[in-house]
Amino acid sequence: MSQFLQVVLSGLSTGSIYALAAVGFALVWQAAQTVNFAQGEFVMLPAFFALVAIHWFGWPLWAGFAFAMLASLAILGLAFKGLVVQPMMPDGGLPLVIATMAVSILLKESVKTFYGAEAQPFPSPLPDGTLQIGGAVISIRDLFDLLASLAVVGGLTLFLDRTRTGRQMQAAAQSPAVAEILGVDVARMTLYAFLVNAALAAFASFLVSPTYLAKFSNGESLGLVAFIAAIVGGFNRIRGALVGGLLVGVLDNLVATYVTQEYRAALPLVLLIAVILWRPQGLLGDAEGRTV
Amino acid sequence: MSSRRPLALIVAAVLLAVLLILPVGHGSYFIYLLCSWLMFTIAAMGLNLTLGYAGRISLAQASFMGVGAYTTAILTLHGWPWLAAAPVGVLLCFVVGLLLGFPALRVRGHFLAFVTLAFNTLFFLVARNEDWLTGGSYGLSDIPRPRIGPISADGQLAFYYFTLAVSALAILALWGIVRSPWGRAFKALRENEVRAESLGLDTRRITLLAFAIGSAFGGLAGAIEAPLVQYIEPNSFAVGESLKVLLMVVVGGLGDFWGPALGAAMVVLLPEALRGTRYYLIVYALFVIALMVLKPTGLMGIGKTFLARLAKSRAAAATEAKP
Amino acid sequence: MSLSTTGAAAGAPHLSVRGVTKRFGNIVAVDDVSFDVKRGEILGLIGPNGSGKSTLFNCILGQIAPDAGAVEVDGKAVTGRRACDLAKLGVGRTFQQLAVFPGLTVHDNVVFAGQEHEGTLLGRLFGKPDAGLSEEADRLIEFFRLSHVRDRLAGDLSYGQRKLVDAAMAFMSGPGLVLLDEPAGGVNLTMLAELKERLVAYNRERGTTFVVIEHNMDFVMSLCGRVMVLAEGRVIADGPPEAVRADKRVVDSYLGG
Amino acid sequence: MSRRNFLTAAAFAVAAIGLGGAARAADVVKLPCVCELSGAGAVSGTNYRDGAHIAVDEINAAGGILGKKIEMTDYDTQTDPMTSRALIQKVIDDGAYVIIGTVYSGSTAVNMLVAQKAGVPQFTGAEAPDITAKGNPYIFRTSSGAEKGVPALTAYFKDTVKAKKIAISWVNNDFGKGGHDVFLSEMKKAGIQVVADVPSEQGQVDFSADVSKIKQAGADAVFVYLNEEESARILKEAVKQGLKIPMVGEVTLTGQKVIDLAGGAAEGALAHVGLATSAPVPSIQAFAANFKKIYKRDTDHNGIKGYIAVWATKYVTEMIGKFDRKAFADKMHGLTLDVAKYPHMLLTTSWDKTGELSRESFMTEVKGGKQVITGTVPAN
Repeated sequence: MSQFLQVVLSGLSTGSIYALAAVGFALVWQAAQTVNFAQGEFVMLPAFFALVAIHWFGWPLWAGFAFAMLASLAILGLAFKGLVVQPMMPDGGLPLVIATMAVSILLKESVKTFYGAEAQPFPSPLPDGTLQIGGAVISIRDLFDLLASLAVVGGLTLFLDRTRTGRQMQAAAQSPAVAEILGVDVARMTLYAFLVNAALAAFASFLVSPTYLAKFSNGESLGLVAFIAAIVGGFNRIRGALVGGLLVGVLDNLVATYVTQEYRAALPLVLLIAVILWRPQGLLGDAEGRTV
Repeated sequence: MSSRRPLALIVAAVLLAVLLILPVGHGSYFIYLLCSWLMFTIAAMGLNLTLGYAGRISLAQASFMGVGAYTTAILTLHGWPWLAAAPVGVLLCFVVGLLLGFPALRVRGHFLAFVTLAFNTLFFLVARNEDWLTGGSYGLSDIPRPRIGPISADGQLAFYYFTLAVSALAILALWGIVRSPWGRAFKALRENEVRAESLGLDTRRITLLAFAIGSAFGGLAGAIEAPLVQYIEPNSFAVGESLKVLLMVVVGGLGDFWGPALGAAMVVLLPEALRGTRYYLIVYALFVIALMVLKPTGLMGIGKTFLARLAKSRAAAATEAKP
Repeated sequence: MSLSTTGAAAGAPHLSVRGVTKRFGNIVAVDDVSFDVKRGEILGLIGPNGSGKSTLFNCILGQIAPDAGAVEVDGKAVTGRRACDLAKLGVGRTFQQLAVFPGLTVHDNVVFAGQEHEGTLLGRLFGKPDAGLSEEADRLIEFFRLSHVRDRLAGDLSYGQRKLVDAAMAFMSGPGLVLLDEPAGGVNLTMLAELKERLVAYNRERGTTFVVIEHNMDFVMSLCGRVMVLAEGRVIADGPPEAVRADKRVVDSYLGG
Repeated sequence: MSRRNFLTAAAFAVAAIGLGGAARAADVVKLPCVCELSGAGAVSGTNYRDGAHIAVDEINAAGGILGKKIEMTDYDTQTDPMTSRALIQKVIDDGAYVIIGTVYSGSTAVNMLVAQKAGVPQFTGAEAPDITAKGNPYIFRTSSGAEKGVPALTAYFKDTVKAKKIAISWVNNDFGKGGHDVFLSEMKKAGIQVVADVPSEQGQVDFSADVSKIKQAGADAVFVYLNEEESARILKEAVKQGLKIPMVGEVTLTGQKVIDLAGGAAEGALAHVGLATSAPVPSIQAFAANFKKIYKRDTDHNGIKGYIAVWATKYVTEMIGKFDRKAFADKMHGLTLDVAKYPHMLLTTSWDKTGELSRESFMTEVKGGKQVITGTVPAN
């Protein structure tokens, strides 16, 4: 029983990281109707912005995080949208998908070439301690990851539902033409979606890197899991992405513990195929309404 | 317009002649690169049929190369001749491709992309975990090269000509398919499925066929890869390789018959051209982004625009010269 | 200039619709609609926007499955059959939204429209590239006066030209029954006259039966021998154009609806 | 297709042919370095290359080999066996004297066939058992294979830990599988029961299931055969879940990189290390310090492997007195390079008939955030 609790708790904390990446992925999907194949790298990169600030510029920890957040907003939000997505928006489709794949190669190779190929330890402002919960152990960091993700997703949902800007963003994502007529600045709302995605990616990066270390190739598996989480949960709902992320994290651990280690990576994929074929709107998604 | 056909034939013959002479005097590395270019061209042309012509995305082409390669490797290691083993692999890919086509009847676009991507990853896991069949992560080595009658394709040059012959036949077959009514049906499916169905096209059947045929070409590429590298292991058929083949198709020019050959040439040869710079992957990625942003029709699109401009300026020059 | 139907074989109606009903959620798009179309007849189908005309077409043509009712072509039950099977029974159609293949040439568009009707799948793979239809397609292209754009991509043509291509495709397999969904929409006057003339000629020469959805009243009234009016999913009038034009309910449904 | 398409394709094809040519240099000896500079093996490959370049610079500064300067060009296999094979082919075409690389076993297993066929000696960094088991007379290791390294631990498990039940955590790729298979057969011979056999994915981030399985199985010790960052992750997870049994690895587990990454969690980890940068040998420590001075970072044992590969090439060539690949390979078999006479070998090193290497190795433990040598295992 304590083993069960242990792997479920650990799975929840890992899943919360997936969820953050998945939420951003869903936002970009909504705003630009594109699959961002570089989403994993978006989570990998901000940690290196912080490392550059801390180790190269010699800045303190908080300044490093602030710098990484700003750099992410500028590069993963502004530049990505302005230089890659925006020019291709009218046609979009496959060339855009290919372009995001190239972005993923670009980010990976740049980090490797200009910072290093090896995994890097990453500082955390959080203490190292652990908590005992009914025979299972959870580290304070894991618990914080989980709570922080819940808070972010909750806050984002409130923002989208309760604020004027949030509602405008939803309208712009659902039906750009109608929103335009109603006086919504669709271009601006799309930009907001990309900025929120960049901020979420940076946040996820800060959470994940102390435990999983910073490495140029970290995005490869993370990106795929984020897609799976978003689709399984239902990418037209933010809490769908959250549930999808947690579900994948927990199921992965349960399968590894009780069924098979060799095929642990297979279960999320089978789940993905099943959801796409029988419930393409996702477990929590609506069939018709494309709300964020 | 039938006047085009003899010219096309002449160009094809010249191209073939160039490919026949090309390796002479070059080292075996260059010949090896040519072989892998031909192999990727076949795989990419197959994907182009599914994606470029029929408009159904597949991110699983590497797994079909894997099915073809493993089948060929296992059978030839058991003493089968390549000529018997490769068709089995290709046929198997045809059948598996047919099955993978079923999701395409239900979902489109990004969803289909993810189903096929998931399939590719599942294939990788099976290839790695089922040691008894695939050799697991050690892979299969010492795969024999084909021998047809008394002629052995063991040497680098001999194997090149073997690959060239197989590729030429495969491309000819694909050419036949594309210009037959099937080719028209694939394009009709891509452009407007509902309309195609209302004109009597059984869109389900043609969708499945688009997958099956595209996959079979992937299988053939795999059947060449096994004796080319003489060693196969799961990582050669992972999702990343599928994305590489997709890149070839789109960079070359989606839905253009010769685009994949060009795209494959770029992906295989560019590292050569940029060798020596530490930044070649960065340069490569930037190039692809720029190409997609500025010219989504790919290299063939650039070539066509260029030729069209040339023709126009020539025509303009001709009219100017007249009076 | 009203047209009478050409004398065709008696017996079963060419198209028979019995009690077809289709609901979307709480909305009844098509409500218990029944009618027959005689061979060689030109039936106009009119009604305000949202009255269920296109849904009715889609139910007849197997694009969507009706919740209730039956459709017969030449006395054969075809309810719920797939569109491609109907095409093989000699039912052609055009679409409200433009439905040509923009990436194919006009010639290829028209050849494709005929190629799936004869022979087997494998036969088509190993047969001639044009499936032996090139000349017939050219005749039809000529008939619709499109010869000058034969080798252009359909996507590069003007709207009116594409409408003609669309129509040519519907006739390529020599269908006995053609359902036209707003053929006149967005077509300029010259082109419209041409289209009508072609349809009439087709009807006269081959006895082809037409069902035409159209908003352009002049077009409908001058083309069709019989007009049926749909409002809120129901048939509210059915008869010769003059009678329908005078029907009070029709006037109400357009003005009041 | 239209003729325009044909012409376009033809034009590009002709342009591509232009890339084919290559120039030849004159009075140098070519030691190409074919390594994993990108992809999964980038860390190992980069260290291997950089170590090799230190040796090249030293040798060239001292007059080269038999008076010829070494020319070392780097080739990136992208950790792809097929590419590695092509590149080995290329360097042979370009007149390689001896090939330095590759490091990954999967790649080496393929490309060594090409070098063998052409009769070009090759120094690999690979540690999988089957590399030297195939009777290839041109392949030479630069560190002991897993079939030598893992058995060195058997005595430790049997005599020091007195383990009855043991667990293994290994990375499910060709590297991990090599160690795993040798380990299972060793434990069988030693009569120790393997109670948990836990494979993990390369790049796996969550080791909670792995550790909880090991914990549940009640093992007396666990053998960890993972790459650096996965090693660090499992060490952290073990501390978190309170797994209090010896964690024992081969080569990587006590490396400086793992200590940096795992922090305090690495304390007490044990490993058998064939070539450690912290070995109590002055020449090795001097090399490690020199490496850090040049490249501003620490190297793992792969840096040493690349370094001795190049030096061995010089020593052996000068022994035979000519640039003769066949004679070189023949001389290597059964050769011992004594460090007293050949100081740049760093440790006395011997190669047997199969190209397998043997030399002194060490038992290490992480104490106070440093890798400490706790014992020496003689050459076997």
